[in-house]
Amino acid sequence: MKKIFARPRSLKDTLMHYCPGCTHGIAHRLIAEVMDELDIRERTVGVAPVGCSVFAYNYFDCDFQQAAHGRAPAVATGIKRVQPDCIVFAYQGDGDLASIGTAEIIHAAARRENITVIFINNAIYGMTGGQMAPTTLPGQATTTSPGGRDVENKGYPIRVSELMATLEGAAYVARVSLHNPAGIARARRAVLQAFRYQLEGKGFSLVEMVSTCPTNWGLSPLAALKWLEEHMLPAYPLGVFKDIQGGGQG
Amino acid sequence: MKKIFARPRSLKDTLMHYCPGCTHGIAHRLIAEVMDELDIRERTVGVAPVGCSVFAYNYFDCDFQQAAHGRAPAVATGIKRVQPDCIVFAYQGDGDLASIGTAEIIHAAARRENITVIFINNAIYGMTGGQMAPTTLPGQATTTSPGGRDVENKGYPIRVSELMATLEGAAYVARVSLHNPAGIARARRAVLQAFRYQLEGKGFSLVEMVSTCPTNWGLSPLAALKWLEEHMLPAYPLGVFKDIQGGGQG
Amino acid sequence: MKRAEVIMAGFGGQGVMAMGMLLAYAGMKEGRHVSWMPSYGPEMRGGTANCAVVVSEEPIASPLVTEPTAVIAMNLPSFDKFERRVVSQGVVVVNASLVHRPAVRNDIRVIWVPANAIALELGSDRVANMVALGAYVAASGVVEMESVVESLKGALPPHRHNLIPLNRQALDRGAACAR
Amino acid sequence: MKRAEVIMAGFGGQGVMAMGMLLAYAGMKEGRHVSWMPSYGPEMRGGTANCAVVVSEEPIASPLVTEPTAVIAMNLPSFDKFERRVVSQGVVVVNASLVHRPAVRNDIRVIWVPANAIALELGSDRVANMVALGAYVAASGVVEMESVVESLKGALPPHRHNLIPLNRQALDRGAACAR
Amino acid sequence: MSEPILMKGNEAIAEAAIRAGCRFFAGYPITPQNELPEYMSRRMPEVGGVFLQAESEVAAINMLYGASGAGARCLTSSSSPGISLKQEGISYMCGAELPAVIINIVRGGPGLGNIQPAQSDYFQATRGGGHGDYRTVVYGPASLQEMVELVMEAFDVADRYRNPVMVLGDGILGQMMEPVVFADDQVREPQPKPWATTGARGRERRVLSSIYLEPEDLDHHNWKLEAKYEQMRQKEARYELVQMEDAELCLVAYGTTARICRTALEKARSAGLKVGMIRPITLWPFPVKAFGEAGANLRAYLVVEMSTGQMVEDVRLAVNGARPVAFYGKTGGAVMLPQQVVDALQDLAAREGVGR
Amino acid sequence: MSEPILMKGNEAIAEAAIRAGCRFFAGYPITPQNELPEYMSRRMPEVGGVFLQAESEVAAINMLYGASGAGARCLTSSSSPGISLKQEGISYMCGAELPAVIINIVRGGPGLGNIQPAQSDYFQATRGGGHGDYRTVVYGPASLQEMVELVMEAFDVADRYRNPVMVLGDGILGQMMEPVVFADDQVREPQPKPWATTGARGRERRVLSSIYLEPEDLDHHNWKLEAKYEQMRQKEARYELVQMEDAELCLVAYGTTARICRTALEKARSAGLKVGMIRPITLWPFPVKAFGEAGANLRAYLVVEMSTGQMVEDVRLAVNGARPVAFYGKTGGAVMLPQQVVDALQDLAAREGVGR
Amino acid sequence: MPKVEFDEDRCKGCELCVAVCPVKIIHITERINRQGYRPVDVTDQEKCTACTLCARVCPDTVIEVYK
Amino acid sequence: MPKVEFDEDRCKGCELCVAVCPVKIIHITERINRQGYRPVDVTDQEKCTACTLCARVCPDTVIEVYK
Ligand SMILES: Cc1ncc(C[n+]2csc(CCOP(=O)(O)OP(=O)(O)O)c2C)c(N)n1
Ligand SMILES: Cc1ncc(C[n+]2csc(CCOP(=O)(O)OP(=O)(O)O)c2C)c(N)n1
Ligand code: SF4
Ligand code: SF4
Ligand code: SF4
Ligand code: SF4
Ligand code: SF4
Ligand code: SF4
Ligand SMILES: [Mg+2]
Ligand SMILES: [Mg+2]
Repeated sequence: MKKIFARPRSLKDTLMHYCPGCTHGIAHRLIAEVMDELDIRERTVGVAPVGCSVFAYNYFDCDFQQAAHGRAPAVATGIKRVQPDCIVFAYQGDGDLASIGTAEIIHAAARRENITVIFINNAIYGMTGGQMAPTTLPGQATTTSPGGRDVENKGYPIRVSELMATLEGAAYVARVSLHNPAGIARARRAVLQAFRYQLEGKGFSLVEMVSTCPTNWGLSPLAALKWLEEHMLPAYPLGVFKDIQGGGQG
Repeated sequence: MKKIFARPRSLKDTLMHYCPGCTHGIAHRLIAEVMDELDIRERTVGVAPVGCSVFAYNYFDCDFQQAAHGRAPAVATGIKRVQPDCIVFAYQGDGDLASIGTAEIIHAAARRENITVIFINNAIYGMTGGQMAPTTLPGQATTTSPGGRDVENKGYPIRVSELMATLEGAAYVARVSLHNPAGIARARRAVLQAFRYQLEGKGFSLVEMVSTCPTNWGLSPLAALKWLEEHMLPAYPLGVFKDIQGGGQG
Repeated sequence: MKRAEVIMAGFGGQGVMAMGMLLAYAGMKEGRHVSWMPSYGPEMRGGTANCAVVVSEEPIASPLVTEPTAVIAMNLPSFDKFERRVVSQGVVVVNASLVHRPAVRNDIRVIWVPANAIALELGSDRVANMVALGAYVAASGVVEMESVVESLKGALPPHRHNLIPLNRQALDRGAACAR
Repeated sequence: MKRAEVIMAGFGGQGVMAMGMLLAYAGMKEGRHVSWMPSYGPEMRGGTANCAVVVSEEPIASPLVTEPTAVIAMNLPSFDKFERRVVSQGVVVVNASLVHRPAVRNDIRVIWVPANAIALELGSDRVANMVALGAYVAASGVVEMESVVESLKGALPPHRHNLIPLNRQALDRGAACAR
Repeated sequence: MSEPILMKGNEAIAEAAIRAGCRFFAGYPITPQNELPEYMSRRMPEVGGVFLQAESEVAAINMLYGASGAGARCLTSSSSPGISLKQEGISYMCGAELPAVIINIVRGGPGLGNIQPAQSDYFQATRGGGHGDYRTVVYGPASLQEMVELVMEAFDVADRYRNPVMVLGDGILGQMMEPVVFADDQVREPQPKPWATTGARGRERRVLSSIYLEPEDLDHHNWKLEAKYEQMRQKEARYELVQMEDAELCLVAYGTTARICRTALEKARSAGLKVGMIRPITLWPFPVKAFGEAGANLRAYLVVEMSTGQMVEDVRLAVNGARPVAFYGKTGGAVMLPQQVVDALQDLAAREGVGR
Repeated sequence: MSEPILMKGNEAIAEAAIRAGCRFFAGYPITPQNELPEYMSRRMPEVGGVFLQAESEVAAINMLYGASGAGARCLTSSSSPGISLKQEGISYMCGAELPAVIINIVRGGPGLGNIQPAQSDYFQATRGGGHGDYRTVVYGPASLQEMVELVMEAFDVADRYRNPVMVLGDGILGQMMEPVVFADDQVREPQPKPWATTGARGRERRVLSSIYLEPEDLDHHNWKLEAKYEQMRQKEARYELVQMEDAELCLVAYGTTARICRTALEKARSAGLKVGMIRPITLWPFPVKAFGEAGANLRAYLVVEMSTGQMVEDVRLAVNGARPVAFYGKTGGAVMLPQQVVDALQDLAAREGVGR
Repeated sequence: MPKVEFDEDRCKGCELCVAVCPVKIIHITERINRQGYRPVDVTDQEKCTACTLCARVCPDTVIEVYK
Repeated sequence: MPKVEFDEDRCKGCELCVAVCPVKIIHITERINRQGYRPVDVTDQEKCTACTLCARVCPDTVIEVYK
C-alpha cells in the first residue's frame, strides 16, 4: 500500500488557526507542495503579511520573516537582494497587498524584483472582522459597507492581476481559483511556474488566488465556495495575464 | 488693436521660481486658461504637491492646499467630499505621484473620486536635484543612477496612464506632451476635458503631461524639448487611454 | 446583592457575548452600575470566547474580572480554564450537554444545566445560552428575571420580538435547574 | 594669518561653490583647519548661491560665517547682500564686470576685479571665479597661491588637468588686480 | 436628562463625535478599534456626513488634512501601528494649523505586538512622534462617559486652537460596554472657519500650507505655534484628585490603569496605607499643577502604567526632585491586578518608611 | 595614519558606513541629505553592496527590515518628514530585534517646514516616535570626523544589541565640508548572525517577528527588551565636558549647536563669565552621569537647541531640581549666533546672581 | 486496496471533502474533537477509489490517501 | 497691426519663443534683468504675424500678443 497523497514535507505539523473551510489552508499546502517538488525548502525564505495569514510562519518549515502590514514586498526585496540565492516569497491578503501595500507591490514588480508573491483575494478583510477590501465586489455587504459596496461612494474593485500585468518588470502574473479540485490543480501549476521563474532569475511573479472567507462572508464553507464561483469569478476572470515567455490573457 | 493672447486671469502676477524653459510654467498656464474658460476660478481648490511645483499655490489665483509628498490625491479627496460643489484638482510630479504616492493615486481613481489630477512626467526628481524617478527611462543617467538606469537592478519605468486606465473608477486618462505648440494645444484640450468631466460629475480624471527638466537633464531648454521628443515620446506614447464616453487608446 | 462579577465563556457561536450583554442590560435597567468586557482577537476564530460582566451598587473601577463571583461555562475548555478562578463559595453554571467531567473544587456551588438538550427540546439550539443565563440569574438573584426579559426587548431588534416568548421559556427552564 | 572667514556669492553657474572648495583644499594642504558650508535649497534654482569658507589655525567651532573677514561678490545681488556684513577693515572682492555701483562703506578694502572680462580675454568665461579667487588670495595672503594651484590637481579630475595652466593664469591675473 | 445607553467604547466615541458636529471620518481597519469606523459607516450617511475607508492610515490622515482644510469637523481613529503611520500627517496638520480629532485605541507594541490593551504610546502622543516642534492636546479618559465628554470637547478645543487633538484609549476602553448618557445640551455646532479653502467666491483666495522657506519665517511660525501651545498649557490641563487630603503615598495613573488603581487604592486604605491618587485627564498638557498641591504628609509617588514607564518622566518633571517617584508597570496587554498595585505600594511604603 | 580628505558630511557618512561593512542601503531622496544616497549609488556597486532607491521612506525602512533579517549591515537615511514615515518600521525593527543604522539629517519642521538645519526631531529620536515601549541609541555628532567615527560605531552597537541605532545630523553637518580621516583600523567586519533568515540549510528554521499574541509573552518580551535598553543606559552613554572645572554656568548643547556654543563659551569667558559646557554625544541614553559630576561652583544650566526646547526636558530630568535649567533656542533653520548665546548666558547670570 | 486516513484532531468539520467525494463516503460525525469541531469520517472505506480529491480540497491537511 | 509685448522682467531667456517664431524675429539680448537673466526682445515688430506661438510656448507668461 503506497501513500499517494501525503502532507508535504515543507509544511509543519502544527494545527492551523484558520476558520473551518478557509482556503488559506489550501493555498499554504500548494506552496509547500511546490517547495517540495522544487526541493527548495532549505533555501526558501517566506514573508508573512498582516492578515489572517500573519502566522503563516508557524506552518511552513522554512525560514520566515513577519512583515508590517502591506510591506511584505519591500521586506522580500531586502531579503532577496542580500541573499540572491535564496528563494523568497511573500504571502499577502487583499487588504495587505491591494490597499495599504499598493505602492510596495507595484514597485517590487516595476523593479523586476526576482521574488514570488502569492496573493489571496478573498474580497474582504478577514483578520479584522470583515471590513470592505479594495477587491470587495459592487453590492457586497461588509462591516464597513453595511448596505453593500456602493460604487458611487466607495468605488470599484481593483483587479490586481490586470493592473500588475501592465508593468514591464513583471515576468509572470496569473489568477487562479481555489473553489474546486480542478481550480486547485491549476493553482498549483501557477505556483510552480512562479517559483520556477524565480529560480531561473526571470523576475517578479505573482499568483492571485481567488479565495473564500466563510466567516466574514457569513456563509458555510460550501456555500462560500459556491458564492466564489458565482460572484467572484465573473468579476475576476482566471488566466495568465503576463508571461514573459509568451502567452498572456487566457 | 485687440489683445489676442493675454495672461489668464486665474494666474497671479507673481514671478514663477521655475528654471528657465521648464515646462511646469506651461502646464500652469494651461490649467489657468481652462479655469478661465470654464469660469470656475472662484470655486476651484488646487492641491500642490511636494516637488518643484510645491509653490504652485503662489501662482494660481484660487484657493489652495499644500499637501504632503505623494498625498495630494488623498488631500483632494478630503476637500471634494466636504465641498462637493468645488472643483478640486491636484498637481503632481512623477516622484510625488508615481513613487511615494502610488497608493493614493490608484485608490483615488478606484474610488471614482470626482477630482482632476495633472501629472507632470519629467522622468526625474526635479526639486531634490535630479534623482531617478519611476518614470526615468532605461539608460537615463540621474544622480542615483549615475551609470544610466539599469533595468536589471533598478527596474522599468512605470507607465502611469496605462496603469490608471485599468481602473474602472477612472473616467478620463490622457497623456499629452508639452514639447511644441501642437502638443501644447492638445494638452489644453485634455485639461479642458478633464475639468469638464469633473463638472459633470463623471468621476476621476488624469492628464499626464510629458515634460522637461532642463536643469537636471543637464540640457538647454531647447535641447531638452528635443530630448523629450526623441526619447520620452517613444516610451510614453500620447493619447487618450480611458474615456468613459467611448474612445480609448488613440 | 452587592456586587456580581461574572465570566461567561464558550465556543464562538454559543452566544456567550449576547448572554453577557443581556445581564448588563438587566443590571442597568435596575439602576445598578454595570460593565461588560469581551475577550477579543484572533482567538475568537474557532477558539473560545468569553466576556466579563460586573453588576454593582457602586461605580465600577475595573471592568476586568480576575476573581469572578460566578462563571458560566458553556463548554469543557471554559470549565477547565475558569473553574479554578472563581471565588470560594462562588457559583459555576456548567453546560452539562457538553461538559462531562465532575468539578474539581468543592468550595463552590456547581449548577449542572443540560443547556443544549433543553434548548433542543424547546426547538432551537440557539437558546442554550438563555437556559444557562436563567440558571445563573435564579441561583444568584443578582437581577430580577423580569429585568432580563425586559432587556430582551431592548437587545433584540423589533422584528425579532416574536422570539421573546421562546427566550423567556429558556430562561425559566434554566432557572428551574438552579432550584 | 590667524583666521579667515570668507563668503563667496554669485548667480548659480558662476562657480562660487567650486571657488570655495578650492580655498578650503588649499588651507587643508597647508595644515590649517578648514570648513566649507554651502547655502543650499531651492533658491539655487536661478537665484543666488553662496558658500562660506573658514581657514583657521584653531579648530573651527561653527562653520557658519556671520561676520566675514572677506567677501567675494560675483554679482550685484551678492554685493548688495554681503557688503554690509563684512567686518570693518575686511576685504571685498567685487566682480566689476557685473557690478557697476560703488561701495557704500568706506571702512573696508574693496578690490574691483573685472573677472568676466579677464576670463573672456583668457578664452573662457568659466574661469571668472578663478580670477576673483586669485585677487582674494593675493589681497589676504590667507594661503599661498601655490597651494591653490596644487589643490587644483586634487579638485579637478585627471582628464581635466590640462585646464590647470588656464586656471593658474586666471588666478595670477586676479592677483594682479589686488596689488 | 437623556437615558443611559449601554454602548461599546468604540461606538460611544463615534456617536459622541457625530453629536459634536463631526461630519467627516476617514480611517483604516485595525483591532481593537474596528467598531468605531464600522459604526461611522452606518451613522455618517444618516447625518449627511462622509465616511471613508481609506487605503491606509497615511491616506486617512491626509484626507483629514484636506477635509479639515475645507472646513469640516473631522475624525480619524486607529491603533498603535496605524498611529505611527500618521505621524508625518499629524506634523503637517500642526504646521498648517488644521484642527482634527485623532483617536488611538492603544494596543501592545512595539511592532505588530498584539491587540491587547496598552498605554505604551504615551511618549508618541505627548512628545509628538512626528518631526518638528509641535504639540497636540492629549486626553486620557478613564470611563466611557468621560470619553464621550472629552471627545466632544476635543472638537471644540481643536477648532479653538486650530490644532489636532488626540484621545488615547486602550483595548479595554474601546471594547467594553458601560452605560453612557448623551446630554442634549452637549451638542456642538462648528464655528465659522474664515481660513477654510471653500472656493474664493467674492473674497481673497486662501492658502493652507506648512512650508516656510525662509528660516526667519519658519522660526517666527514656530514661536507663534509655541505661544499657542503655551496657551494650552495654561488653560487646558485637567486632572482629578482622589483622597489626596491625607495621602502619604500618591498613585499617578490615567485611563484604564486609573480604574485599576482606584480599586487598589481602596484595598490599600483597608490595609491601613494612606493612599491618594492624581489622575491626569490631559496627558498633554500634563497637569503639573496637581503636583504642586501635594499635602505636607505626602512622602512618595507611585506611577502605574501599562508600559515600561513613560508618563513617569512627566511625573518626575512635575515633581522636580521634591519627592521620590517610583514606577510599576505591565505591558503588552498583561493588565496589572489591583493587588499587584497594592504590593507595589507596600514595597514603596517600606522603602520610604511610610506608616512606620 | 591616513590622509585627511575634504568631504561633504553626507558623503562622509556614506563612506564611513561602507568602511563599517555596510552592504545594503535603501533610501528615498530628500533634502538636505541627498548626497548620501547619491554617493551610495556610486559606491555600493564598487564594493558589491546593494543600493536601492525605494519608492518611499516606508518601503525603505521595510527593505531594511528584510535585509537586516537576512544578515546584512544596513543603512537608511532621510530627513525629518521622511523619518516620521519610518516610525512604524523602526518600531517593528525594535520589536523583531533587527539591527540597522538610521540617519536623520534634521531639517526645519513641523510639516514641510523648510530644508534648513534644525534639531527639532529630538523627542522623536529619543522617545521613539513610533508605538510601543522601545528605544534606540541616538548619536548627536558635532563634527564630520566625529560623525564618521560614530557612524562606524553605530553599526557595531546595532549588531551588539540587535537594535536600530540612529544618528542625528542637521543640514549643516550634512552639507558642510571638513577634513576627515578614515583610519584603516576603523574597518569593521560584521559578526556572524545566528538568527538571520538565510535559508534553513541543515539547521532549524528561523523566524523573525514582532508579534506576541499572548499578553504574558509580549509582557515578557518587553521586559527583555527593557533589560537590553538598561544595558545601553549603563554602557553606551557618552558626552564631552568643556571647561567644566571652574564653571559657574553650564551650557548644554549637541551637534551643530555645540559648535556654536563653543564659540560662545570662549566669548563669554573673555567677557569674564565662568562658562563650561556639557556636550551630550549620545542623546539616548542621555548622559545623566555628566550632570552628577557638576562642580560646587555651578549655579545654573543653559540648554541651547535649534528647537523650541526638547533636550531641555532630559536636562531637567538629569538635574532633578538640583539647579535651575534655562533654555535658549532658535528654530526652522534660523541658527543662533554665538553672541546671542552669550547674551542668553548674561541674562541667566544676572537672574541667578552669578559673577556678582 | 485504496484507503483514506483522517487525522481527526486536525479536522474542522468544514465538509469540503464531504461535498467533493465522488462516491459520497465521507460524512460528518457527532464526536467533538480536541479543537471543538465535529470531525468527518468515512463509512465504506472499501468504496474509496483513492481519487485524492478529498485530500486536495481539505484546507487542513487532515487526509492522507493510500493505494 | 500685429504686435508682441514682452514683460521683460519675467523673461528667463530660455529661448523657447526664439525657436518657435516662424518669422524669426525674437532674439536674446545682452541685458541682464532683475532676475539675473538675459531677456529676449523682437527686432522687427512689423514682421510679426500675431501667430501667438511664442506666447503659447513661453513658460513664464512673458508675452502678450495684439492684432
Ligand atoms: C498599519 C496597520 N494597519 C492596520 C492593521 C490591521 N489589520 C490587520 S490585518 C488587516 C487586513 C487583513 O485583510 P487581508 O489583507 O485581506 O487579509 P485576510 O485576513 O483577509 O487574509 C488589517 C487592516 C495593522 N495590523 N497594521
Ligand atoms: C516624505 C518626503 N519624502 C521626500 C521628500 C523630498 N522630496 C521633495 S520633492 C521630491 C520629489 C520631486 O520630484 P517630482 O515629484 O518628480 O517633482 P518635480 O520636482 O520633478 O516636478 C522629493 C523626493 C519630502 N519632501 N517628503
Ligand atoms: S476570517 Fe476568513 S480569511 Fe480569516 S481564517 Fe477565517 S475564514 Fe479564513
Ligand atoms: S529643477 Fe527641473 S522641474 Fe524643477 S524647476 Fe528646474 S527645470 Fe523645472
Ligand atoms: S480519495 Fe476520493 S473516493 Fe476516497 S474518500 Fe477521498 S474523495 Fe472519496
Ligand atoms: S475538508 Fe478537511 S477539515 Fe474539512 S471536513 Fe474534510 S477533513 Fe475535515
Ligand atoms: S506672435 Fe508669432 S510671429 Fe509674432 S513674435 Fe510671436 S511667434 Fe513670432
Ligand atoms: S519663452 Fe518666455 S521666458 Fe523663454 S525666452 Fe521667450 S519670453 Fe523669455
Ligand atoms: Mg482578505
Ligand atoms: Mg519629476
